[in-house]
Amino acid sequence: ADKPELHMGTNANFPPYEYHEYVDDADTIVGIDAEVAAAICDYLGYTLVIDDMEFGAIITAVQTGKIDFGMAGMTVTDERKESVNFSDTYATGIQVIIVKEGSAITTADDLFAEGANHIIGVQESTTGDLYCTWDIEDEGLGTVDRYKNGADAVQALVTDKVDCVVIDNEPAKAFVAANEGLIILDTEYVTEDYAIAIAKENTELLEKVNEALKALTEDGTIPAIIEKYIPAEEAAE
Amino acid sequence: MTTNVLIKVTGLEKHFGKGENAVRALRGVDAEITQGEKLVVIGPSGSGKSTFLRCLNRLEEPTGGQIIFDGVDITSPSCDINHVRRRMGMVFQQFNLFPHKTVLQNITLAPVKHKLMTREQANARAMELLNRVGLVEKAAAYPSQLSGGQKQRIAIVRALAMNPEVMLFDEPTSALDPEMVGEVLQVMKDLAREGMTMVVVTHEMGFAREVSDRVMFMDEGRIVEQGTPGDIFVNPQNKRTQDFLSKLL
Amino acid sequence: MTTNVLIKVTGLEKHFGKGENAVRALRGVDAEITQGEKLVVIGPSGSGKSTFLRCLNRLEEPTGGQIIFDGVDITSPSCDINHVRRRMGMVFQQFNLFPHKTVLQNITLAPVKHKLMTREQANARAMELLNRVGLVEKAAAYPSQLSGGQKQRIAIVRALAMNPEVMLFDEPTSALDPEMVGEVLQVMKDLAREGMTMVVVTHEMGFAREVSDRVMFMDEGRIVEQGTPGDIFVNPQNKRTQDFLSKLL
Amino acid sequence: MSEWFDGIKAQFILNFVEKSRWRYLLTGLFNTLKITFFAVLIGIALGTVIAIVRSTADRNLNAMRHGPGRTILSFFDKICRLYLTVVRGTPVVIQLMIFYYVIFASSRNSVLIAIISFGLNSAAYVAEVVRGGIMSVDIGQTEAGRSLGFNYVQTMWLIVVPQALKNVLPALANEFIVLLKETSVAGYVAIKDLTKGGDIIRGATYSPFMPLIAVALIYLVLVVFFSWLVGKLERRLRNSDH
Amino acid sequence: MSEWFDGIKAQFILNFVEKSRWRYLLTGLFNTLKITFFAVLIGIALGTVIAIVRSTADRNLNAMRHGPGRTILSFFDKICRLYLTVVRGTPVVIQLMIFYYVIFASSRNSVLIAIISFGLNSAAYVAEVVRGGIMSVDIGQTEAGRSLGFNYVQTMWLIVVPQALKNVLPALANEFIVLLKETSVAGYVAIKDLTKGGDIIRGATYSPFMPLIAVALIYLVLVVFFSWLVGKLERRLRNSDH
Ligand SMILES: Nc1ncnc2c1ncn2[C@@H]1O[C@H](COP(=O)(O)OP(=O)(O)OP(=O)(O)O)[C@@H](O)[C@H]1O
Ligand SMILES: Nc1ncnc2c1ncn2[C@@H]1O[C@H](COP(=O)(O)OP(=O)(O)OP(=O)(O)O)[C@@H](O)[C@H]1O
Ligand SMILES: [Mg+2]
Ligand SMILES: [Mg+2]
Repeated sequence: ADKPELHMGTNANFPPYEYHEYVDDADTIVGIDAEVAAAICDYLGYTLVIDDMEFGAIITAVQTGKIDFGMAGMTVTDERKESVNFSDTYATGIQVIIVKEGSAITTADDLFAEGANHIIGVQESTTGDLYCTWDIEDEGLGTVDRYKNGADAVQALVTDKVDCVVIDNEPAKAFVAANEGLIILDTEYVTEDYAIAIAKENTELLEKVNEALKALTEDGTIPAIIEKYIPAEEAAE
Repeated sequence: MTTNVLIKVTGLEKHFGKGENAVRALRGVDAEITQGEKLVVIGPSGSGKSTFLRCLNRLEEPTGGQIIFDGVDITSPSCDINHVRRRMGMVFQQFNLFPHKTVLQNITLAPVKHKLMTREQANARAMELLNRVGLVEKAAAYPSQLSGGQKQRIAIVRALAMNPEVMLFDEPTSALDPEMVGEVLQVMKDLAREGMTMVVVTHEMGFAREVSDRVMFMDEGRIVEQGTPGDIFVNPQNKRTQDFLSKLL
Repeated sequence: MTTNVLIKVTGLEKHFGKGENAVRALRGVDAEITQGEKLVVIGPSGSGKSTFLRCLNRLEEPTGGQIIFDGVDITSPSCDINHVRRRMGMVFQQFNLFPHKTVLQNITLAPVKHKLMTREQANARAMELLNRVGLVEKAAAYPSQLSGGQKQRIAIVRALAMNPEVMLFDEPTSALDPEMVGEVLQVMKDLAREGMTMVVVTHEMGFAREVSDRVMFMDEGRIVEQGTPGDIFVNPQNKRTQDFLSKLL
Repeated sequence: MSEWFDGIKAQFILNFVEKSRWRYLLTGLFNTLKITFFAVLIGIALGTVIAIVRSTADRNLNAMRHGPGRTILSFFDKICRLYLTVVRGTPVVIQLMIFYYVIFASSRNSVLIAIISFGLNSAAYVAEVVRGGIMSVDIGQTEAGRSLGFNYVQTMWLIVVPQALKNVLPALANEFIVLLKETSVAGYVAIKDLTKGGDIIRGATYSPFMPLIAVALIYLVLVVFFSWLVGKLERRLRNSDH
Repeated sequence: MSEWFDGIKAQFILNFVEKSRWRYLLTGLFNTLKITFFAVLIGIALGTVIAIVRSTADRNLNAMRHGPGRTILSFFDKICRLYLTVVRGTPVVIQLMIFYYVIFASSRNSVLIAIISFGLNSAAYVAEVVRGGIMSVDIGQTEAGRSLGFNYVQTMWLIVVPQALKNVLPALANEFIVLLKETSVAGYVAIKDLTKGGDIIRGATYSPFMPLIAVALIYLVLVVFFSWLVGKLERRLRNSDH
């Protein structure tokens, strides 16, 4: 019990990677990231503490030392690498496009078509937000509406406030399952690697985390966690 | 002649408040005011003079009794009091000019909004009336730029602009500095001479003597005594009238 | 004997405001107040009586001149005026009791906070003083529950609780209903009899005659005339004093 | 020192110059002003109507005869009271979300939703201000209006309300300043106001300091400027009587 | 009708009963009350200090002799003015973000950050209220205090401020209600207040109506209840003189 604490920052409105659930009468953050982080801490001899914060605050919080690492289905990008170090990849994420059934948008290319003018819902500061901002809004091909969390963006799609939502594949599946009349387009927006963000100075922790990831992948712990949240038959589909 | 009666008041009652604490401001007042008559109402403070006057155009809602104006029962629920009021001018102690409007706008507002005249007609009529009271050059001024006497003269003009059939005055000179009382009384005298029916609550006994056809003395919500100025001022019959006048003169 | 002088005022000036519009409330006042003396200050409204009194404990900051209290120059910047004030009691026209504290708390607040007495000592002293002014039973009351005369007596007790060497009174009875003036004056007379040094601004000529050792007449910021009550009231020398007294008596 | 300055400069370029990020602030500012301005208009208009109903009821309901007029007035008075209680009893951001996700769920014009939502909120606060203004107009003004044959609504509209609004003009202008700050929560529902402009930059550059301070400074300048205008207006009104 | 009722019931179960989701509202409510309560305390404490400095400066600065006392007072007065301008010139949500992302960037206690941030904001508004209260205490009270040998600070502390605070007590209690609503933006920085509690449920169930209305109702009940308490307090104070 007197193991040192390791603080993880995340935005817990992002199933199945992290979300709130009452477990044994306590408000708990569960999900792939939460369990992988717990396994890493267990392996390294730390007690895990999860801080729920705005997604856009996580990188800053890592930089300032408010948290020891950030783990929020976070994609490695060059910009982010300028601010923090990233661990090895522990999962692969795909940014997909959710639309309403019968939508005029049928492939990712429709978003970039000449003269396209769609409203795209995203979660503020996620890679989906960044890519759409660069590829679409900055090119004058549409508007990006940035919501505080993915669920709000999906809610906006349901009520036709936006034409589509660009978001990570796994939460997208959860969202589509929960809302009738939504589909995920077959063409994905982009594929990317999820990794753990750690402060530049803290190379020691980075090495330890990488070591843990390697060991836990080899002994099957991490694949088991992913399998638990994303059953294989579903992943194959 | 009954056709001559412009206003007929019967059994007028006015209570403020309800139940035991009610103030009985008017306790059964009967009165007739004939066409062209100049009636002056006098009486001690709190006797109900203002209340009586304000009941005549229903600024105070009577609690009981009847008021017939030009053959119409204006206390009946079916009567459109707004139309009746257009035929009765009222002048207040505190002038009550509209401070956000110029003199001309004060005068023409009602005739124009009520579509009694076009704006041009109303303006012309206003200038004519202003000329009569010697205030033509104040047409574009705001009330705050006028003296008390000028304000009251404008208030009279504003009421006259509606071509009313009767003018009601509630102590029109009481709020004025003494040197301004004369100019307002002069306008009222001119008006009387032209034959306007007038009901005037005032403490100006000189005016009452000179102008009025009848003086009505009220006390405690009742008409105690009435008659010609000669009768009332020279030969008051009632003890209370005598008391009141002796204190005043 | 010079050792006898408790307060020595030299060339006291007080101006309110600056430059041309300054009000020159005191225009060079010289005065000596000896131990045990009862000085009454009279004069027309605006003559500077209050200003003079309030300069003595520097509630008003003098513009010029010097005030020596018990050998110490209290107008010098190095003087700790808060300590000096503890030795001077002040009673105001408007009582200025603290409304959020009981009578007892009003009286004991300063002695206890200044650590001059323990709370027990202060309470005992307060009850003794309350007994003297006949208000023991009001110890637990709040000021709002007292009459004006009672309030002023408590205010005097509050000042006395500090065991001051001089008491300053600024028209202590002017805000009282006439029937309460007597009870306050009685307390002041008792105090005088016990030998307290007192400076009293008042219009109560009876009190001045009976109690004071010296009467000082001020006008336009200057001491115009002073002397025993006999001299001043019976034989005023100065024209302005005569005028003032003739209007008053 | 020069190193520190270089750091600041680099931060500045990263946050505002690069990729023309300053434009997020500019469009955000524009939206903030737009929402504030139109919301204030709605607030004043609706607030005045509520104030008229409430003050009419307060003054006349007791003395009125029973009848349809009284019933109607009493009904509207109750509606207005309910409106005031509900709007003043809940946070504006909750109201905004209810408008965004529930009432106007299928509207895409989120700026318009914000305008309506903040406007309806503002109305509840403006109503109390205007009501005070109406109550401060001498009752003689109403009597003069009525005795000229105007009905109650005409008297209110032509005579009482213009004077009441003039009396409370500085307070209403101040409502603009209050709303300017209040609209900063519009980003809660993906509206691109000034605050959100800063958020977008922050999300892209991961440097919170510059964007937040820039946004704060812009608000500060706006508030100081408008407060100065309101002060001027107040002094002018005090010096004129009509 | 019964179908409609079944729908409502299903929605209710989904949003509040299933997975004990009502507990998000409960912990949120608890945090909201905690933040509001402590923020009000900070607001009143700091606001009172600012009010004392400002009113002391307003009353005495002109008449004071030149010297260190005057310089110090003038310095603190300027600081206070600057504080008031900045805090009242920027939206509370921006202040909250600056505290969250910049000033306390390395603190993990976000509820504490919210308390400090809302408290410092509230102080700027409380200061004006308390200053009014101080100015309304008769100057004779100060004179009586000074003539008993108390220095200025003692006089303020023992005599003037207690009376001033009593005079403005209802206004201060009202500040609690204002803050209660204002803290609803705490969710902007992921603090789990009442509003955020509703957001979490909404994020899990995708039905905006129920959670939003539930949150609004809770706020409404709180505000109505506390307003009633303030009204009671006001009536009681009016009936007692000390
Ligand atoms: N709005 C009101 N509410 C309650 N009582 C009123 C009201 N107006 C008048 N009264 C009362 O009715 C009585 C008659 O008042 P009224 O104003 O008619 O007297 P008055 O003869 O005009 O007196 P004055 O010479 O002072 O103007 C008084 O007792 C007065 O207090
Ligand atoms: N705080 C002040 N600011 C400006 N002028 C003042 C102030 N206090 C007193 N004065 C002026 O100083 C002059 C003397 O006032 P003071 O109060 O000493 O007169 P007083 O003799 O006590 O009169 P009273 O009998 O009316 O109390 C007056 O002209 C007064 O207007
Ligand atoms: Mg009258
Ligand atoms: Mg005096």
